[in-house]
Amino acid sequence: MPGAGFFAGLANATVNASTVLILAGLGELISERAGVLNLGVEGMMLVGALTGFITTVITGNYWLGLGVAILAGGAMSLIHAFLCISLNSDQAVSGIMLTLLGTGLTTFFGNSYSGNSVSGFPERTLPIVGDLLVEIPILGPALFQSTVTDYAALLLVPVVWLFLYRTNIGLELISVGEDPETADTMGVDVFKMRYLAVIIGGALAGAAGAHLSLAFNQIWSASMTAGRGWIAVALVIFARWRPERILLGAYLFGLFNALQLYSQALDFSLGAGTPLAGVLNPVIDFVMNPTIMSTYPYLATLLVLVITVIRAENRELAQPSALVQSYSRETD
Amino acid sequence: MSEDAFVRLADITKTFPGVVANDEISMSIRKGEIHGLLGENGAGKSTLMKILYGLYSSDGGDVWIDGERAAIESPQDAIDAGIGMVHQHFKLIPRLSVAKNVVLGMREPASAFRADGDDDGFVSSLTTNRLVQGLAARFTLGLDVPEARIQSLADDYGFDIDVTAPVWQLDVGERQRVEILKALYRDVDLLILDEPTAVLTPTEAERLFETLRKLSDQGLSIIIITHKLKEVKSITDRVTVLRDGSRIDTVETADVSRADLARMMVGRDVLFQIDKDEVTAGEPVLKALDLRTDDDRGIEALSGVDLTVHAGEIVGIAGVSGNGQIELAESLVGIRPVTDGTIRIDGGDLTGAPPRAFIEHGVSFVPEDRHKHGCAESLSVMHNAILKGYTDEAFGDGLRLDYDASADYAETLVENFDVRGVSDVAKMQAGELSGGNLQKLILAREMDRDPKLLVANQPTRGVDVGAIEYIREGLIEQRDQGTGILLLSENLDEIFDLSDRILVMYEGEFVYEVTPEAADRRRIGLEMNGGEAGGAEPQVAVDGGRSES
Amino acid sequence: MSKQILTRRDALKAAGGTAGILGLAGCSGGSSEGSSDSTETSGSTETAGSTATTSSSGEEVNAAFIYQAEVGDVGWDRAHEDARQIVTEEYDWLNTEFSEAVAPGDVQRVIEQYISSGMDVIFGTTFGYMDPMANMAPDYPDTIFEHCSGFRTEENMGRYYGRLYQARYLCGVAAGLLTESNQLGYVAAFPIPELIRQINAFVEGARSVNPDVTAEIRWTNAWVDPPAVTQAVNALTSNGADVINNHQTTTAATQTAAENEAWAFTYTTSMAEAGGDYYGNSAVFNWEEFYGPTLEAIHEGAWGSDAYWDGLDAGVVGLGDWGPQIPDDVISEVETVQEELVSGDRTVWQDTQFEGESDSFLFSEMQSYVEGINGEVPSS
Amino acid sequence: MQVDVDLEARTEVPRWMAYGTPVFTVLAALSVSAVALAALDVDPIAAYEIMFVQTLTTEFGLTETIAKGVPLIFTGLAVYLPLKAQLWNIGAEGQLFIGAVAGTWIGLNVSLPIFALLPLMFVGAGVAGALWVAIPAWLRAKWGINEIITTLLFTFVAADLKNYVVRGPMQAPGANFPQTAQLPAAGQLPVIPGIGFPSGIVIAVVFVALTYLLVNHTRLGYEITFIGANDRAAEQAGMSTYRIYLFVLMVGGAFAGFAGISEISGVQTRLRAFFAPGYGFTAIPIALLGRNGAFRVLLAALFFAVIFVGGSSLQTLLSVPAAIVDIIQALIILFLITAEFFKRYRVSLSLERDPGAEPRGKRPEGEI
Repeated sequence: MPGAGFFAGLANATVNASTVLILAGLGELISERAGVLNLGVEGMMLVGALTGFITTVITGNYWLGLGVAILAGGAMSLIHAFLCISLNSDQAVSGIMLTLLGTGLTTFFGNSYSGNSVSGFPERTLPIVGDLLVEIPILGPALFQSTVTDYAALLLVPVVWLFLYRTNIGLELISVGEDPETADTMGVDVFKMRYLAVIIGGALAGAAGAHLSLAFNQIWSASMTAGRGWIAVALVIFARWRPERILLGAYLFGLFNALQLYSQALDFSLGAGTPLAGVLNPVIDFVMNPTIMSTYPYLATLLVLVITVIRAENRELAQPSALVQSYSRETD
Repeated sequence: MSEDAFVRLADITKTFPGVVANDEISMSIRKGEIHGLLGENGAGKSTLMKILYGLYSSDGGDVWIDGERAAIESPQDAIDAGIGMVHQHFKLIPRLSVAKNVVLGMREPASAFRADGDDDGFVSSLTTNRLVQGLAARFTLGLDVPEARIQSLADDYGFDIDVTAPVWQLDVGERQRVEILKALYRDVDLLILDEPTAVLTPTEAERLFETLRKLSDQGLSIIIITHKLKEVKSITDRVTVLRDGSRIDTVETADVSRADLARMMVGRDVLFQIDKDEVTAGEPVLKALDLRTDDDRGIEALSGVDLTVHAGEIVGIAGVSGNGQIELAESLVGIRPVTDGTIRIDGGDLTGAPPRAFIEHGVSFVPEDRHKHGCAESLSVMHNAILKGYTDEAFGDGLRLDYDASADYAETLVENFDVRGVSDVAKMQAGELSGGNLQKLILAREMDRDPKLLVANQPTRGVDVGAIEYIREGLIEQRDQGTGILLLSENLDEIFDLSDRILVMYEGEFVYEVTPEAADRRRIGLEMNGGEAGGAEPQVAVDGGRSES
Repeated sequence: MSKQILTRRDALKAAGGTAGILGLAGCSGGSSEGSSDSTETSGSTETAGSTATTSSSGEEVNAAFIYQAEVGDVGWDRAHEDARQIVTEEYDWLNTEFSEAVAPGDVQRVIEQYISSGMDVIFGTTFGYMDPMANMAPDYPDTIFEHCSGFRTEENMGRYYGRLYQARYLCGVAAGLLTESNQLGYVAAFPIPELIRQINAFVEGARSVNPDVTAEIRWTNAWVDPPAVTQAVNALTSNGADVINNHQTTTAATQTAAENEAWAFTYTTSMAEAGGDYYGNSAVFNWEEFYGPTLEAIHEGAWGSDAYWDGLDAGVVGLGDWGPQIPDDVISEVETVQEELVSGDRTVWQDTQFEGESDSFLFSEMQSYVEGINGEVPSS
Repeated sequence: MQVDVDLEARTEVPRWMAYGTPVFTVLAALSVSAVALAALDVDPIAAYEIMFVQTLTTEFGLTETIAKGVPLIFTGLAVYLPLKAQLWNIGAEGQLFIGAVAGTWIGLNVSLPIFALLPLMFVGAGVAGALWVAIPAWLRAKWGINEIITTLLFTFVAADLKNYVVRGPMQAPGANFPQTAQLPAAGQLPVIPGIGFPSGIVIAVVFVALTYLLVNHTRLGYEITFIGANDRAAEQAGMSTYRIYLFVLMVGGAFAGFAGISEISGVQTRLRAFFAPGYGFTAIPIALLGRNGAFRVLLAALFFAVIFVGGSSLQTLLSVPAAIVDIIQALIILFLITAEFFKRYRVSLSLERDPGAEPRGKRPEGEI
């Protein structure tokens, strides 16, 4: 039966798997809070991952790599912003096509880098108190023996919360996602705010990509995001557009993801003498089959979403009212 | 123009495709005056004010403020110039608190960074640094000081509002007060109100007027857009009348009579008198007993209501908005589940039945918000015309829906009910119709079915004069044909003009019943506010609403 | 890697077409692991002698290569692409084209286009192309089809594969010698026979030199998902594994293993760079050892439909370069075992439940672990 | 002095513009792509000649375009119909998987002549696709749970389930390869005799026509349209959003199921574990470009098919890397969606002080 080591490993894997989702999810959340759906997260993550990687290969400086990744993700999202905000193009089509574009660009330009590795962000403990914190059983190493990007993702959750709910820019950003016309009459620059939100979203997607290629994996591999950008989009809905719930969702998803790999060593089948072993063992085999288990992160996310929505009181207030609505003064 | 003009509009021109909305309009506003902007819907009042507020830019003409030419290209410019506007459709964000709605766009920094911080020395020199101030304006948000100030403003003008409550919890009157607070908070010198009483009860309207008088006494200039002559007479100092995009005249209110104003506004003598025959009420078409239901927040909104409507009578429900009228109307047409009680329509028990059953039993409904509930703006006039009747055999057999027949039917409705501005019923979107014509279309659709019961909630709200006349006549005509009509209106004149019986609703119950002949307006005003005196002057003059237009 | 290629290419030149003929003899060599029964499956015909004359001797040969994925710098398609480049440079009578990212559902169109643009031979390198190629072959008798990793053949369609498990076995030998915890870890993609065969061979190799070794497998359910691979490696090393082998076309496993101070082995192409000091070796394909002779046979007009499944002896599989820290005695032990395998003194499956099984069984039916692997092949 | 962009909404779209703008924007996309092609030493003119002219003028190109178009038409409809009711079926790909699994199972396990077996396979695939989306549909209809997230998550689950059954219960006997046995001849869609087009196109066109009739000529279609335009008003008129949401999503699921089985039955002849054509995702732009009618969905699907087939030819005939083809495809669509904007607005650049970027157009409320 699993011991402390198993749970420590599981905790570590959960935290590790969640960082990329937190970063990309928070970015998507900011963009959607301003009313712009961005389905190009996957493509922006790939662009961030590759540009960060190439920069680090060339300069040897992973900080520079991260910076370039953030800029690249932001630049990519600028296309989305221009199409959706300035030209009122369809947000869903633009996003999906940017994912295709990002995949194509990174596959092409990343080709000659896919065997390389870099020495990226090392795992560190926090200064002064770090050594003590790592001693905490099970969770210590998971939370306090991490890369800078892991810490940054965690830190970003309260930062984004404060930004949205405790700053003027955040207030204006939310207002353009709720009712751009009203925001406009209050002197808020709707276009500027939406551009800002979309670019922050893209920049965070770029950072999420760089986390993969510079901290988590420290390699480049085509399509290395493997669908995580889509999970980030789903997480925002799961989180009902609240940053603190992004953390929850990312951990939940990460946990079930890790469970799939970590539980493969465990044998739950019943001994030959146990009653009903003949009936239960095929069921257990099915339930514990790795392919079946890889559906659990999705099912768990779904289940929690359903439960919270059904139990929530103000279902309608969750989604930004003007999500996916383009704005121009003429529609007054 | 007068020399003490505070704001001067000079030769403002604005055209929309096919329409000259403002044709070289000039007017001036004095400091501390209440200035009425009077005109029918479509006369160009809102357009002119939207230009002044920076929402539209003019094709020609200038705005002068305090003797200087002002370039107002956005609402922010207007705000900076000291202009505030309370829009007819409130510009509030329901999810945010009152305070956040008020300070939105003001960039109030956290209190530590406020310029009026009283500790001096190093800390103060740091916090008053320009860069720090700039950052603080963006990356902090201080609500303590603003909340206190909003609260004290609210107290000054007798607004009972919790500044930390989210706006979605407030009723219409409260929301309007938030809108006024938004302007006051910005220390405006000129406040524009676009049809501010459209959503208010007489008592609330009077409270609003008191507030406005107080504000003008303090030197604030106020423009009220309205088409109600009574209001103009009772509150304004001067009035500018617009018609068809042109300014007809600007006069001292005291110098003119209502009849003069009406003539200036409409361009002809207005006679609005409803010929209402006595009709003996028939069998009851609606019998509701001990009706209870909740509002959207799950709070009880109807607390045991008994109501009977007979064939051929109009029952008017008066009341301040938010006292359960919407819930009553919605439960009587089957779209809001009742928690208790029974509903019988034309003898059949329809308690708990789906909306379709109500429709099939001859219930028609004109919802309060025609855009949200009454139509699909993005669909054609035809689509909207057959909304209630699309299952009828006349529109095809079996699964098939005959759009040719539907179009013919829509044409007939448009013609018979004088819906204007429709070129092709199958192509023109309902949303492109003006408010009055859209309402006429909805009423046409509901009345053309010869319903047993018609529930009409605020049928003439936000509708221009001509249409109001038409709609009211239509309701009477329908009554004469034997339809039982339940009329919910916050316009007391309308209630008096049309109803055979009047019920006053307060906090989810009927508190008073009377016939219009026997009614005392003062008493009704009191009952609408829970029967307490509350300083309710009978703001409706004895000669009544006839002259409203 | 480069050193080995040079030697192979020298050998290629020296042997001329002979190597190809030998290669085509395939299964009859002493290297064959299974008993020499027919590898025929699913009613495929194997007429080793029949020849489809396409280009008579001396004419140019046009060959098209079709890959399922985009050619990256590592992995399955890269190995084929490297070989294509080698043979293209090698023979001045040879022109080659390639298409990447071709899904099985699209391959028929691509092949038709190649044929109409004058291609004499089509190499399809993924299992999913088998049916479309076998279905098309009779319709295009003048074109030669060669399909990698499947089991169907036609008059003008051959199939080919390499016994990569032999190289995995060699990696296992090294792993058995290197491990201190006696625990091996293996990150795998999907539980199909090809992967199970390689896992078994790897563990068998380790146990041949270190009977105490046990191994754990992690299935990631993806061919390419570097973060999942990293997680799997972490899971394995946290359970005590100090040698990791991997079956996903990414360098994530070698790189994460190195971070966790575990020896790393991998496959298809050499990944020494990512592994650093903890890199062991890679079981690699040297497809030019097949493409070269096959194309020469076509050039000579001597090609015949065949089922090619050769291994270490033909050089079509082998090891890459050793990592910098592997002790010399480990290397020399592995080389000894390699010689034994080539000479037939040792077979991979001796003393296992698979000893004496036919090639057909080894190729398509192996569905259980050898001793020493924890758990069972995921049932489905 | 500054450059100002002045926008003016058009009251009427000139005829040449309605058709000319998409063409113009596609040309703009191709010009941008031409730079990339030229950088790869590929003659752009030759490339586009191959990509479009050859694809559209040769029998081979047309046949392949139609073959590729069939599943795209079906998935396009699978997204289009729910979109009519303002629901987003992001998970057509998952419904396609499940439809493929069910249809293939029937094809392998039921012994019937072709005229009975093929319809049965399609029905089975459709029912399976419909049932697969039933849970997200119910969650949306009953609880208002966002269908974008649920259908997307269900797609990931469907992919794993498909991989599982293809390696397990449905794996071809004899060999342990992750694929089913080959469908019997009776379970394979034939080609149309004479012209050689895949017969799936006939079924697809029939369903396009049926969808057109449903949406444009039935009461149900009216309800769908009205609910899509204003669900609250529709409910007040007695329409059941519950029923309609279930209906459109489940019919959409059935269409996606058809896409799955048409691809297996018509092209692949057996289901493989790694079957993931992506048609369900491509369907989203297809449905959006074709949202004004089922026949436009058909055209949009065929347009995408041309891009795919033509793009693939670029690779085979000119050795353009696959990734570049992806990039060209993405650029074409990105440029195309800007066309709407230029149709709706007249843009003029001015170099003087702008009188205010004043958007004119829709008349303000209250104007006649």
